Amino acid sequence: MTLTPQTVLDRVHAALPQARIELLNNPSPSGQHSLLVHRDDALEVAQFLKNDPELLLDYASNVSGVDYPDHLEAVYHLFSIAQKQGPIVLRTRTGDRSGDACLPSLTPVWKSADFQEREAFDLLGIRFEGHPDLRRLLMWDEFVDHPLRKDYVAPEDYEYEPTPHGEILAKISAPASQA
Amino acid sequence: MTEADGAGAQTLDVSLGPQHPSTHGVFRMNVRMDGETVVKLQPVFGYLHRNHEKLAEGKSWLGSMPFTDRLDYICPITNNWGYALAVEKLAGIEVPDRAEYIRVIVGEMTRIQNHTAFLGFILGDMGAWGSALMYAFREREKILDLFEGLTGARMMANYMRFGGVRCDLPAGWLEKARAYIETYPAFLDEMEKFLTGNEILLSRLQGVGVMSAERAINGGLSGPVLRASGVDYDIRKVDGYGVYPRLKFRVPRGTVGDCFDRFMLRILEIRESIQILQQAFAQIPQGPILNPAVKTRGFKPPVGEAYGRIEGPKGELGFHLVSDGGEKPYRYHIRPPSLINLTLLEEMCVGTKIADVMVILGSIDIVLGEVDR
Amino acid sequence: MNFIDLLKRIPEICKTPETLPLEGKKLILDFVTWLGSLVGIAVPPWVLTLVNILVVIVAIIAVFLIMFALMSVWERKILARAQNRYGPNRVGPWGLFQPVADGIKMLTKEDIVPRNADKVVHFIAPIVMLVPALILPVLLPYGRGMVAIDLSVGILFFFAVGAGSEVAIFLAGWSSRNKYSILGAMRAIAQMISYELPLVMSAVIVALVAGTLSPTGIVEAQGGYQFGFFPNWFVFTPWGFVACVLFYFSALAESNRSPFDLPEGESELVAGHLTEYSGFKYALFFMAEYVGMFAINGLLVTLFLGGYQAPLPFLTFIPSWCWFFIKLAFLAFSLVWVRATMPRFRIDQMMQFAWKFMLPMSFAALFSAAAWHYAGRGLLGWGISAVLVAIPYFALGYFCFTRHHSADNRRYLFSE
Amino acid sequence: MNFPGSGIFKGMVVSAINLFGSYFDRAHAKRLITEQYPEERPTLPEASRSFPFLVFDGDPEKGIRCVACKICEKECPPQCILIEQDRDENGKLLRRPKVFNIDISVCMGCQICVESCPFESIRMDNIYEVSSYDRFDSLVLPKEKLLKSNEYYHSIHPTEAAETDARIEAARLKKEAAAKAAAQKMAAAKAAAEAKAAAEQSSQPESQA
Repeated sequence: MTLTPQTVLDRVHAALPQARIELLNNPSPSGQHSLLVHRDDALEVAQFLKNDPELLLDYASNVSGVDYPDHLEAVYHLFSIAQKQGPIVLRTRTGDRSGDACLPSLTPVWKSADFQEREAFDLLGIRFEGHPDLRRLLMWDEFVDHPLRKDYVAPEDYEYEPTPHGEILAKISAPASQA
Repeated sequence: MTEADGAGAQTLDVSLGPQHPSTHGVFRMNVRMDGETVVKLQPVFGYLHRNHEKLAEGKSWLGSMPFTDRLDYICPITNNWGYALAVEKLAGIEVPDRAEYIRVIVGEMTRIQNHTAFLGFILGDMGAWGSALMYAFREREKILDLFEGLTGARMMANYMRFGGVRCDLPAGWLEKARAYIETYPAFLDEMEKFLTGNEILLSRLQGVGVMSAERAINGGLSGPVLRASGVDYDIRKVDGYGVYPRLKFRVPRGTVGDCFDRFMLRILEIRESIQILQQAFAQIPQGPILNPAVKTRGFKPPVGEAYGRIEGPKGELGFHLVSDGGEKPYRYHIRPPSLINLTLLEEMCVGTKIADVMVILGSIDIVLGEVDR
Repeated sequence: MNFIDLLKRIPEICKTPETLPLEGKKLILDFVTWLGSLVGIAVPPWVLTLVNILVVIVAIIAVFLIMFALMSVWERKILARAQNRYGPNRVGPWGLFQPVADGIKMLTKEDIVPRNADKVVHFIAPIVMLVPALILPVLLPYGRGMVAIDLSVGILFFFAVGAGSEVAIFLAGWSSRNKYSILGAMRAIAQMISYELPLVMSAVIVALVAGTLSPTGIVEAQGGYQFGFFPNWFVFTPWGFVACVLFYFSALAESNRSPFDLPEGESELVAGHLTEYSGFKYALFFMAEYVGMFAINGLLVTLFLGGYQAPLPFLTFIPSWCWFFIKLAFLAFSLVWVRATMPRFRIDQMMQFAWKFMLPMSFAALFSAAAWHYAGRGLLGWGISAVLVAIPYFALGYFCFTRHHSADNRRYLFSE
Repeated sequence: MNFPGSGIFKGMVVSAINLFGSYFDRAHAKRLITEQYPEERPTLPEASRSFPFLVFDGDPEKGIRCVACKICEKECPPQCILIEQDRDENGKLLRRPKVFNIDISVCMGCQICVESCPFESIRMDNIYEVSSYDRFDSLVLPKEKLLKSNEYYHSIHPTEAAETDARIEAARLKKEAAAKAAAQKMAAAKAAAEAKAAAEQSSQPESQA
């Protein structure tokens, strides 16, 4: 069967009628429409997508976190190696951007999500519940903020590369005590 | 030296890296060893983290193109291609035929030089004193010279553009490239004679780091590492991007899934790439190299998102791009094959000797610029 | 006796290059006697003995250190050429002064001692390493009648002293307080003890056949030519060839050369026991390794390659001591050549190779040598002993290696 | 022929071939490809690029093509260009740069400034011996060091330079033609207007008066 978001959606609806899942339209010419799953049902749906003999989406290629003004999203690009089809785009949404930035981890289903979920946690602050080893991936453990968020403000003197342009030049030529 | 927690055995915790001769850069592994046998291995990343994705959000769409050169700096041109492909999907840009052929030519040459360099690197990881590495680099150098003649830079090519390539082939370049590629099988034969029969190499590679097909798929391995485990999955065939459907080539796959299969698969892939190149040299048409509809300055793709991927030399190189219709990407995410191929590193390494860890790491073929971005 | 007479002897000595070193030594002794007569005293015999010893020591150390210096640049040159590079060619003509530059660099580098190191042991380890290495060359016969100390149990003494370097490597590895160092030291001990066995076994065969443990005696036993042109070297007998190859590989392992450089194992253990050494101490280790390597290959020349004997009868006009060094240079070249070709063993494979392959093969060579001896040391014995080493070689090769690893048993599938 | 150890033997043969072969093929540079750098210099291919420079025609002061539009400053991915527009004595902005700095220790030679420049004024150089002990003085190239003549550009990238010149020439011709056409049109319009005025004058002389 040809895997399109619509066929996958129908199949999921047929098997898991209680799962809250909807089709999100992608206006770009790429036409990669995505399936938005409610986070409480995500693990169940993921298990189904991977194991269903018609779908066999056994390969979670890409996992990326996206920061939207009022929520964070984890986007999974799923492929079926058995059927050589894809991508099916699966998204889960957090409740908000701070206190409720939790999503279920899909690493138990697709091991390949391991590092990329850690990366999304590190850079965007999405807490993946059920992840076997949720630590920062790229930034160091003592780092406090999440640099890929849109509201992240980088400290100015942070590993700066001294360039002779403008105020940075003035800053480095000024005595250290004033800086 | 620490006592293992409750294990009762004397174990040794060693931090291999970030400064270590054979971690291919600033990769670090926290290894717990029982004697010389690895019982636990934890990769640590981030020593080369440059915030590539954050930087891209502050640049124009085209402005990220030179930065993709610096992802996997062994094969910058395929990185260019992956990004260009993703943006073309996002904005629905057509690419002229000649440009697609040029892309295939430079992309396959990149694959050849990456795999050749791999042969040298893995021998270095096995402790050979650099002979194989120097032979590999000797040939790689010649390909890089061809790249310099075409793109102006040996490594940091910055060659692809949305909807084509930046400049046309200079006069005589195609002949030079064709003549050079004709000499390649001879070099490869010599390399195989030098390496594949060597008893020490066989005993170092065979049976080491075995990975089953099922685990390889679940762990997201891609590229030669995935195919060595016996999975028939090549994005050039599956997605059929570019003009690959018009070219005849075979996809090799292994049967055991150990380091030796990964090693041999690279050699087999080089041979297939040579086939592809010869066809591409013969078929390349005349014509424009850039879609004239694409603007250099102020390029704005429509709102939406796209995931574009290519079969890079190291595996599936994907770009997930989200556009809000502006001059800058809203979100720019890279699926780096080097990083995700490391997911199963611990599974491969536990129970092997410390020297095998280096070989397994070498057989995965990572570049830290891409792992940490 | 006067000075002019001494000077006149120099061209005379030079006329017979065969005995040049020995006559040169005598000349120096006579020069000392003349010096004594100059100030009007008879030189006491103990002074002459002392001068005799000193001359030999200085000569051996000088020769081996010059060889070390030349080897360090030559090795890099060969390795570079095997890798299609130029190698050092900037310091002096053809890079010949590279060792001088290296020496200056090494001497001017900071001598770093880790804070937690055992400072005393860390300090003495390079010395413990160098001393046995410098004792070894004393035992080798460099030419006819040219051996510093002609011990009747020379081979035994050689191995006894040579084992001292293992202690030094362990001292170095343990005292550095570095995990890589201790791992390297443990590997070094395991490796050296394992390879000591085939090393000694293959030397024992030669000692049995030659009927002596004296290096000079062994070389003399290889004198003369079969059929008037074929040298009687032990390497040209089947058992001798096998023993020679075994000795060669054991010697590689003993001197930590590639592909047995596991203690240093730079791709996994950074530099093994040398990780925490720098500057002059590192240079001492380096020097000791090379001098030890020359010594053990000198022993190989003595045992199997006919020592100072010329390979063909009409080549005897070249002095015997030249032949020794020519053979040594050839061996040194082959060491670099091996290094340019091979990857490194893994620790367990290396142990397997020693215990499952090399040790049985050395026993096979022993039996083969016995068969050769009792079949009359002729062509018949040659054939029997060839069979006796060939069968175990192929059997062991199959059971230890080919059964497990082969490039031919792999299949690769292709999909269009 | 396969016996235990034959693989190693074959490998030794290959390394020996390379060892001795490297002495004999300096001429066709198949094996020994190293260039002895300070004595031997590479012949750079025409496409070779390193850092940007500014092209001028004829006189470095008057012939500078750059009009300080700051497009390259904006497009430069690593932000290594600094431009200040020149002003005349009255404070009026002039179409030429007063300051044009490129920090080549930051520049990554990506050529995006070249592509984005609409005035064909910034081009890629192929110098490569630029190392220095000083971070700022010699690696931040000011306008004076960046300015290089069009002849120099022709000497390093002849094909590209010829194309550029042809484009400029075509643009100039087009502009001239446009100007000519505009002038003609204007003249025609003027003539027509004059004629019309004259006609009007002649037809309605009384109203003019």
